[in-house]
Amino acid sequence: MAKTWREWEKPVLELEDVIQKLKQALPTASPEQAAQIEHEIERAERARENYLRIKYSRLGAWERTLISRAEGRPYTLDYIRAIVSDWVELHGDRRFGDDKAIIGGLGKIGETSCVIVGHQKGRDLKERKLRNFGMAKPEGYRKAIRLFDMADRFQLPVVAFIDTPAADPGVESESRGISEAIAAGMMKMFSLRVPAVAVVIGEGGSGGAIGIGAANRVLMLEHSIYSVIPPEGCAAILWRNADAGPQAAAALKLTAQDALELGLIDEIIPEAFGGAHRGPAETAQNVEQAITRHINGLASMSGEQLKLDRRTKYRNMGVFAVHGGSESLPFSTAPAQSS
Amino acid sequence: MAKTWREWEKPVLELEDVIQKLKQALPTASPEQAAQIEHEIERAERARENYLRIKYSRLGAWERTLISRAEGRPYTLDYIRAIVSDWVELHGDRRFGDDKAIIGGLGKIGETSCVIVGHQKGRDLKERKLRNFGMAKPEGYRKAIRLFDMADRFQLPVVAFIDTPAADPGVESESRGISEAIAAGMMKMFSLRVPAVAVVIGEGGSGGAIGIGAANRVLMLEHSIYSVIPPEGCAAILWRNADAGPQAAAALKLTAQDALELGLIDEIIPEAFGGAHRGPAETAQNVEQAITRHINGLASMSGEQLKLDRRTKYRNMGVFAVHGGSESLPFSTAPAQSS
Amino acid sequence: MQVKPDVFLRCAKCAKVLFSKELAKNLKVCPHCDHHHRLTAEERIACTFDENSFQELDADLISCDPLEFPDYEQKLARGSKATGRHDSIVRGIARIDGNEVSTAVADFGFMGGSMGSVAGEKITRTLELAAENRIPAVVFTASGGARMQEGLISLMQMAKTAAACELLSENGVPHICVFTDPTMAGVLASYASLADIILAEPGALVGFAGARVSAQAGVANVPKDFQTSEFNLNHGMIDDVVHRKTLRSTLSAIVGHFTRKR
Amino acid sequence: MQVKPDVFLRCAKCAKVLFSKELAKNLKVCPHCDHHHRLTAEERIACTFDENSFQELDADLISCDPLEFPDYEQKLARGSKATGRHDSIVRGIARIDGNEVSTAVADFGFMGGSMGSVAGEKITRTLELAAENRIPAVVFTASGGARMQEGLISLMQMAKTAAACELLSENGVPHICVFTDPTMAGVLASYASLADIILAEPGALVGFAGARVSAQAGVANVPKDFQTSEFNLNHGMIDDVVHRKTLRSTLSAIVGHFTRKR
Ligand SMILES: [Zn+2]
Ligand SMILES: [Zn+2]
Repeated sequence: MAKTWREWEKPVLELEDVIQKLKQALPTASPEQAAQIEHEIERAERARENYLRIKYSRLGAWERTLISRAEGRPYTLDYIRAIVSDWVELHGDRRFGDDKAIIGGLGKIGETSCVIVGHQKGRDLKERKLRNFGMAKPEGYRKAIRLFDMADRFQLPVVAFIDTPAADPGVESESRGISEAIAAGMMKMFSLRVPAVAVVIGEGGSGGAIGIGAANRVLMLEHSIYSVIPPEGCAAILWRNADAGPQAAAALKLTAQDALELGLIDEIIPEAFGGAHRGPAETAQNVEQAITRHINGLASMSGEQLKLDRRTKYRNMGVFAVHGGSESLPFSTAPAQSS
Repeated sequence: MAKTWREWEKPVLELEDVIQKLKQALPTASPEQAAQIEHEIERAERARENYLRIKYSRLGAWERTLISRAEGRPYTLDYIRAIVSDWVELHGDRRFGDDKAIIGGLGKIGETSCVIVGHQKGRDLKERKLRNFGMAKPEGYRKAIRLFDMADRFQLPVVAFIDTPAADPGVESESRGISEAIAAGMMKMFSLRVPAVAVVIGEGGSGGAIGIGAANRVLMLEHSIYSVIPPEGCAAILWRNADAGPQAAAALKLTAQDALELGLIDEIIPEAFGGAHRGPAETAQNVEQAITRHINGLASMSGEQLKLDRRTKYRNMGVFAVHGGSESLPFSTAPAQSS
Repeated sequence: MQVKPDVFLRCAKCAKVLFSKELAKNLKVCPHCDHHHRLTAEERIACTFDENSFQELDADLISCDPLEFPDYEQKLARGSKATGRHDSIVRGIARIDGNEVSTAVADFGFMGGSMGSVAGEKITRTLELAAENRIPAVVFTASGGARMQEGLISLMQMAKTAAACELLSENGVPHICVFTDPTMAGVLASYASLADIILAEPGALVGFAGARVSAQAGVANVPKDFQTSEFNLNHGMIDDVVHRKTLRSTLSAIVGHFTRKR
Repeated sequence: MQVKPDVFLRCAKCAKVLFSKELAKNLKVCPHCDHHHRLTAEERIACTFDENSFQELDADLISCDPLEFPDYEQKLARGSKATGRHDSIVRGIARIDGNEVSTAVADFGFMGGSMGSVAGEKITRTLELAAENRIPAVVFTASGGARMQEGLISLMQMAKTAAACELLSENGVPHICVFTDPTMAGVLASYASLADIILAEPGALVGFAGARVSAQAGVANVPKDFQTSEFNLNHGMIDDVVHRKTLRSTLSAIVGHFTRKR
């Protein structure tokens, strides 16, 4: 099975390559050649569309994992550029440093000024290193916390974009308390008296994701994933084989569709045909509409109601039963079982 | 003029040395010799007392500066050992490290459980280095802030012991925001809804001191100092001569007596005869009584009143006038002057 | 302490021979190298709280298998057999030198103390009870992290328990946590790190990323004491490392300071 | 900008020859090396706020000499002569793109922008006015620190202004600070660092310990950009370093985000 998005999409990518080359050849072609080339383009584009339709209509958990990590996929700053006006990026945790793997700032979505934070991956090798591959360190979460605090004090809604393989697992991060930073991020979000909307735009990687994800409304892009552990890591532990990623991905139920079914997220935002990377503008528009709709929906709630709404939402997550009993389980979605 | 406490107290220290040696000789002396030795001890002790009485009755700002830094002077942990029960030291700022130059914890003074913080100097060379000579780094102030926060949430009074030459001026401290840490320490104290009492037990060194000193009641030991800048630093800047310390000390009005006269502190706690270092137990008892009295005095105030009391106290500090005018100046203790 | 017929054991650290009775008498701390061996939840309760003061709550909560995850049911059954319990957390109400606390104690023997829905629910209820009754919460952790067999539901237990910590904090009720070996990943990155006071037993493994994750990520230059209690103390992450022999008295003093005022 | 008869100047950094009129047109930023020369309070006000929107308050507050400190009166007189003002802070109410703010601007020309009772009082009133009117506070710093000629009274201005910051924070009113060259010691360690949003001009000196203090303390291994705006940005202490040319629009956007909601 494919191990990367590029490998999995290889046939389409090749077709797209062919189409591009044909189009490049067009201007210098003779009229006869041109007709032929146009015909070929048309055929290739039809093939591409059919291929994409089929490929994207029966995506498994593993395929979605690959797409969620696709290099060409829009990242947080791409969405900010597309849908945010008057953007002012704010830096630093006022304690130790400025983490480039979590960005934050002030900006307007529609007519509403918001505090916006998000994981940021890098596009090229240099930026990827700068962004630490989207793996945030403690100071990233602490910057987010500082901005959440500002949002709360100044009554600005919070919007969080989630896109991280995991929090940074290095010695430095352990030394400065990555665990505490993630935990404090969640706790801070639970204290907010303003609307908070989180959107998983790519990889929702375990603690690294939930550290800025404890929102009133959690939305996921159609081909994003959200998981307690990367499937490869799960495979390495349970199957003693990192190549069992596809198996683990299926077992973990990490797709947006699974998460919605399990009642853990609120909505799936559709992506452009063939994935967000094939239609970033269209996808960004869908994201903007969804965020605006949810922020407006939450606007009627008081600060206390918003806080209670968030607490209750997560309070109700969990599936358990009572041994031999039939206690009513308002917080459980599964039937009582006897062990 | 003497540059160190040891130099300034030399005659007394020598007398004390003589007395000690005489006392050591006593057990092995013949009865005749013993009578003679006892006589000499008596004479020396009388001389010592006279000397101390005279020396300590006309202390200038510089002498008090020297005493406040005396090596034998009791430090924060000495007071804690003497007057605190059920002491539990708490470590760390939960961000970066555990600063040994500011200690903190939970303990009972009298019957009241308190949050206690304080600068800590080192007794010997090794401890002095460990404690960074009582110069705290950002993580020290952030530990204090964490404990202040706990005090506020759990309704425990705050007691702060101040004894620092200054906050740490190194590259590390600048990198991690020593200024922010000090400022945040003050701001946190202004948010407290519990009684806060600060005691300057030795050196109240500028920002490093006020960072944990914005209390409802600020007390100073009889021979402690509190200054916007170390006199040597002031001398170096204004007189271009670090040896002008005594001059600068006098100009800065940095003694407890000056601070009380200027209305900037609330009370002077008497020290044992000849300084706290000659009677640590007696001095500690005076400190305990003063703290207890002030905490009890503040106990009747509500959280909001305590906060307002603190804000108003500092709001009123400052001496200024109105150009050519005679605006009533409730916050000024000086007469209006025309420039 | 549960004392079984006296047998020879080997210290897990120094490998010296120990008598089980003697070890039990020494709170399972090796008399030779001071290694703190893991305690079962029952042992922890016995050596921490006033005699007969512990009253268990929610002993009957059991895990389901909502994802129908491979082998999960068997693992649950094995955990039950090993510990005689339905999941990794034992919770209840107890006293320390007379002062009442709401407590939860993790048992590493049940699926490595991992946090699924039941553990998340029990921790949450422990903190909620503390908030309601305005008594300190005292939690002993011992966990490899979130329970991956419950997938995203387990991850959400991190948020759920963090929300309960926020409730406690908002209500001005103290939250005390004792890290025992090991306290890792999803547990360390949620309610454990949010305690007001954090104590840890000497030498306990305390960290975010498991060895496997770190190895995969190519983490290098690992200090000798990496991810120990002592490492965390030195980096300001915990309040103190406390020997098991003085842990009870330290907890008692802390609970005392926090109880007197309410 | 105050434009005096055109004269030759030298850039304080690159020493290239500049025409005063051209420099003024360029907001006193060197066209060769981008060095941001210090602005007087008047110049700062002119290039920041909507035309004629600034209304000064408390211009008549004057420093006393409560400690009868050697040479203090002469220094005050010299500062007055240099700036035409009674102390180092100019405060008032103004607008940025129509949005009202309470503002204070420091003038380094008055005794190095040092903070004594008058500066402390004016900063405090600036923040109090912002809290009362629920409008953002916008403060431009430029100071060597506390004014030692007022002794402990000056130190207490740190606490006094910090208390005003707390008032602002409690009331949910935004506090924006712009660090200009230099922002040091007692000012950096009080209200300056307590702003919600901190911007800094490029290359400004921003730090706690003055060079003399650091030298006395034997501070070694000083990085090249030590105590600059950029150093502070890299260490997470400020929100951004903003060129003087875009400072106004950045401030306007920030004030806009904070104004729309109230
Ligand atoms: Zn051993
Ligand atoms: Zn230049």
